[in-house]
Amino acid sequence: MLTEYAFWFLSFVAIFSALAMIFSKNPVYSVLSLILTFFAIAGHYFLLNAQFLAAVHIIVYAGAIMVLFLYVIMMLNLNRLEEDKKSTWMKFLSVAAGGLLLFVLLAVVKRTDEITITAQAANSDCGLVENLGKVLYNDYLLPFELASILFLGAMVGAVYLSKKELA
Amino acid sequence: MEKLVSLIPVFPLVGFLYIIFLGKGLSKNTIGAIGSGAIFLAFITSILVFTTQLHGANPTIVKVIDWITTPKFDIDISFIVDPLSTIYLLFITGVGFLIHVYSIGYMHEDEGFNRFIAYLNLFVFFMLILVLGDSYAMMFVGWEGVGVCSFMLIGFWYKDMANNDAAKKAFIINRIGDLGLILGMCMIFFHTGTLRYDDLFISESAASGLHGWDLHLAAIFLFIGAMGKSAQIPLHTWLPDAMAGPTPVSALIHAATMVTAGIYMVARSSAIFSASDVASDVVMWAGILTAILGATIALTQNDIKKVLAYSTVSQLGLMFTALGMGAYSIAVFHVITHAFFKALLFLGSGSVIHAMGGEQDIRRMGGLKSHLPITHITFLIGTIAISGIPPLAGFFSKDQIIAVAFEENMIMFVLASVVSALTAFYMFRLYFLTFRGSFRGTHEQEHHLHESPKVMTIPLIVLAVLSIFGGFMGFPHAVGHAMHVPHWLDHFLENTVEMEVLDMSVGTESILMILATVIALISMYIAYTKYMKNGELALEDDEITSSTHQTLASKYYIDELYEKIIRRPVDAIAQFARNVVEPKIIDELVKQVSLIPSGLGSVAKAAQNGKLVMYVLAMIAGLIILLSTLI
Amino acid sequence: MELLPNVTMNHYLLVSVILFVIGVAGILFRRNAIIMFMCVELMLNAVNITLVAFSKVWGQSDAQVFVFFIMVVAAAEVAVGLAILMMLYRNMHTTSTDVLDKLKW
Amino acid sequence: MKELVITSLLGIGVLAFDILKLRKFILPLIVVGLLAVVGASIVDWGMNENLFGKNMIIMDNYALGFTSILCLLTLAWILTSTDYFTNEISRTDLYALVLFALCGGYVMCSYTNLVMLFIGIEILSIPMYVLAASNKRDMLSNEAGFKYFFLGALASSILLFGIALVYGATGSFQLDAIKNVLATAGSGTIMTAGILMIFTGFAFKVGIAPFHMWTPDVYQGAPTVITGLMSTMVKGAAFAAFFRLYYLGFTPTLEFTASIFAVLAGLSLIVANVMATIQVNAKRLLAYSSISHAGFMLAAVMTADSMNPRMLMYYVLVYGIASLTSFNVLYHVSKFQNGAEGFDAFKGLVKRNPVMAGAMTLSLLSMAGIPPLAGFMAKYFVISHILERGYTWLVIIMVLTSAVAVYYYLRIIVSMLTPIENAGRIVSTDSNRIGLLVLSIAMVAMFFLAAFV
Repeated sequence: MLTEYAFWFLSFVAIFSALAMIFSKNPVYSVLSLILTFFAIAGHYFLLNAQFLAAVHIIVYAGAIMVLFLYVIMMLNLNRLEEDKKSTWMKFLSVAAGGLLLFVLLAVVKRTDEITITAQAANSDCGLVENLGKVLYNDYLLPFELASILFLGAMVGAVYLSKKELA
Repeated sequence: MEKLVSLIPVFPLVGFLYIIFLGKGLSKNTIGAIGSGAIFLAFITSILVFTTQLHGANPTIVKVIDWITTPKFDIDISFIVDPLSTIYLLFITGVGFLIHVYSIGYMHEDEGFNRFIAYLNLFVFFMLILVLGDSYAMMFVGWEGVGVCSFMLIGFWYKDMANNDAAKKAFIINRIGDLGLILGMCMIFFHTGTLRYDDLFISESAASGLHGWDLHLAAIFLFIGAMGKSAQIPLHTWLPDAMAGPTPVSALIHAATMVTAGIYMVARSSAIFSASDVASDVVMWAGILTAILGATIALTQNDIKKVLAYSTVSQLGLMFTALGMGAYSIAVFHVITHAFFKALLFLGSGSVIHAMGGEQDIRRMGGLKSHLPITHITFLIGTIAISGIPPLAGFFSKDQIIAVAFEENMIMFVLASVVSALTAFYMFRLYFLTFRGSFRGTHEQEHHLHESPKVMTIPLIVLAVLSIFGGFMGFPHAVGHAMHVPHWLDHFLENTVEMEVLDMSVGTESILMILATVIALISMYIAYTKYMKNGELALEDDEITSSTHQTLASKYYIDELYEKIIRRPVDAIAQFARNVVEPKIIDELVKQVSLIPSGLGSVAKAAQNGKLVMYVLAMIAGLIILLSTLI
Repeated sequence: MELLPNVTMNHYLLVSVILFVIGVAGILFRRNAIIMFMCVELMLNAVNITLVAFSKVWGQSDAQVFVFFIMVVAAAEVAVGLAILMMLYRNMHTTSTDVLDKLKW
Repeated sequence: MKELVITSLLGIGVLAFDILKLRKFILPLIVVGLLAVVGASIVDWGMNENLFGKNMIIMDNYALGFTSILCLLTLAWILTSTDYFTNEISRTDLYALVLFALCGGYVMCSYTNLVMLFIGIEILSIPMYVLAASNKRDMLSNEAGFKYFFLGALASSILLFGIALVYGATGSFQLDAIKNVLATAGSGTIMTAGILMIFTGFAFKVGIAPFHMWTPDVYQGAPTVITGLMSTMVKGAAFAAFFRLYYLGFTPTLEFTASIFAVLAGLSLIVANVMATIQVNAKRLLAYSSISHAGFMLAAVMTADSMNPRMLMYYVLVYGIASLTSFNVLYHVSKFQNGAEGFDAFKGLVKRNPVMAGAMTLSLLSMAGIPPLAGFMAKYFVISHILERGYTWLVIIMVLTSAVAVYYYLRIIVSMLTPIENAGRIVSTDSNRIGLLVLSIAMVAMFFLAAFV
């Protein structure tokens, strides 16, 4: 019963702070709201028996990625953003697009009854670190290695873009 | 023997490659010898292949290589040997050879000589592919190839912007035609599952899979292709402009061979066309209208090559009229005789232009008879032949078109006779103004007048002989039957194309022949009185207009214009077709059509406004639409 | 398909879709590059929730491993994205995407 | 597998050589390395190597064929534009980025698992974002880089949502497992929604209307040399992945999705060709032309169940060669005229650099699909398969838009033929000249080699 309340609470927090993120005028608040969303999502992971993932999620997102955002905002000194200029019909189009997307996606995903599990009974241990490790270092060894190429590429690229021209 | 056919296109291709890649250090004569030698070898081989078809039609498919194999559909490179293709082979390589030889003399001083001979070889190669291919797909390859060659040769003197424009125009208008051909091919393929003549017409008649409006549409699309290549209304406008190319090009491509590709295609598809009365009527009417338009415009042109160009348009129109009436073999007959005398006339005009130092305006010529004896005689023969005076080649073929018209459709008969009369008139006008009377050019030009070298006159003589005797291959049926002279060509083509059997008594046919001759002679006499008796005055004389006015029945809306044309000969080149039909109607139409994309473009432009949010919106909208198909 | 007492797969998909759409709406509403960028991160996390929920449904670790890879990619994207953003700021002195309309039509 | 290892080591090697001040050896190293990759693919041919037996990637003939094609296109690209990289020291870094991107391309044509697909796409895309923005002081390049990056990230997240839904419906990321589920249980709403969202992500990557709008902007803004790479290697890899997805995995859904593909292919053809006719900038024009080719290739994907993948390879190679050539010539032409990219920049090119003018003419005509150039056969293969499917209307759109395309390609050709006064020669390096000649010959030769496809 407690978990059920936890689900509703975390969902509410996640959605509310996500909304706060997009509506806040101050980008620092936006970042903080997003971090709050991420914490709520981590809570969901915890509820879903993905404890290790929840920890990694907090470390990577809240600890690294969002700090990077915050760092950039501080460095550019963007305390307040200039007002966005938007025409009315553009606003209308945005609302319409968002609303319609929500509508069609909800219409689609409500059909979970179609998912028929034939394989095995739910294995609640799948989120444990040893199971994850086995899968990652056995089946997913190749993508794991390839991630290093991805990072190397991103790193070279980021350095290339950031370094001063030697002109 | 039939296997030799695969060698025929190889000769010009090798010639082309050799001249382009290895021809740099060679002398012009060597290049000329290689170029014309290649065509000559092709000609000899063609004769050998032709002999296999002489005794009874015996269509053979010679497979060279498997080319593309896709499920349900494969194309090989293979050639068809049958009477229709071999007879085309003969005159393409034969006339082509003569024109190559002639070009050696004509282009000798040009710095682009090597390039010119190489292009001519390439052209012959593609033309051979066009007629030899055993399917519409192969024909299309040749079709596009000759188009490209024509484009390169019209713009041969590319330093002059006008030539480039003419080349571009020819290319673009031809693309419109090609579109028709592609659509036609698609329809045929869609309904029959094959593009090979063998399956369509010969061994099993897959063409019968087409019927009703599918058939009509397919035939009309094919005909649109033919319209582009063979310069029929309203796609005819490129041909006169194409005269910007060197004269041998006009002779080879724009009179004797490439422009007759449309006729070839319709004759090849005779089974389709004869099954579709709608398409046949379209062909017939487009043909006769083109014939009249071409002939009337030719009356007023003062550029020697333009007269011949409009005359070509007009003659092609007559051929299509014959096709439309179902007389496929007679159209092919006219193609052949026309190739002889029109090549002769063009080469003769080239010889005149050569002698005049590049002058093309017949008002500044005259009296060339004594200076250019061989050119004069051969040109006269060509003129008589095209005018339809017996017993020269043009008489037989044109008379048979008129005879068919008499049987089939009286309107066509009258119109074709009028075209025939106009032809005789403008051709003799051309002849008199050029060769008779006294010289009207500058002294310097007069001083330089000279007969062309042998390398140019010999082809003229050969073509003149062909123009005289070429007509006997198709001696009129009834009269011929009475005189025991067979209509050789009809027998030859019997099993290849659909036949129109003329059921005509000897008397009717003789009367028609005499009538045609009389019409031609009267026209000739009118031209004579107008341009010889009254001498130079004829050029600007108003009075004679009225008599010409009488001759051309007032049915034609073009008459009024004709008045103006005679009154203002200086502006003669800027004429009806060029002033009204072309810029106002056709160009305007093209312009209007081109507005469609720019109209659509401005809508798309509004979305593509550079704003990121707009692009995101487009993506999300796309996603929403995709997903909404699920609800 | 109950994942928690009285909480089914549907509920998780609902949360995920709402977060995903909030991300899209944020991109459409805001002109600031940094905020728009954060919205993309939010969308990625919406996907992650779905994956983890499905992982529980199917009792497999694969989807959770995939979430790791998504985090890896997100980190790499952030590194490059912020580098591009900094460069943009150096040249244009703003983080508003409204100025980015030199390329059009 | 060797291919991946060689190329990634090559990328690292380039970085190392750069640090060790051995810059002049970088180019030979890359050439040798890439040739080794082609050699390795030939050695591996037919072996269906499946690394560790885990079904992450399988180096089947499909993968090896595309690997060699991508590798050869990249090699040709590097050899024809060496001057771009040697002019400025810092640009040698870009070589490493290209090689890393190439690794992503290999993964994209050999994956058998949706996780690998996603990682492959990202390995390819992230260096491309940087390359698009690589002209750091040029505002347009910045703008292009940002738009490409941002929309790319958005498309990735949509793609991911799709993958998540497909996983939810099938419980596996493996293509064969998904195919089994689809074949036995059919596709429900969630499954189809996932497939459509994956499709959206792909449609973005390859530039299919209405997800194409970044294409002209990014192609125009990115440095021309980079655009050349984007329209050849990147587009080729994206289509390889796209086709593979429907060839190995989603085949049973084609019945349902084919009509969507057809509509979007038709839309792309119309939008791209209409927009191309109103362009004044040659680079942007070529970008629109690439969208119209994407329409053709999408039509090829539509017939993934009946079409021989070699035909798609042929299309990718033929279009890659033509577009590589045209962007390369454009790069040199605009480089010598202060970055001018209008049609006027091409004036008198016949005289100023005949090799470039010839190669450009051939490439444009090949893209227009005029025989005897390879582009004709490429389009022909697609059209013949579409006809078989009964999408006559799509074929009509293809033919009509091709006719329109001739119009705008001819504008460039005519411009090249127009003489101008006192124009200097456009100089090019030896490797560029040889490269363009080889590419030109390939464009004609491949027309006749179509028999072996």
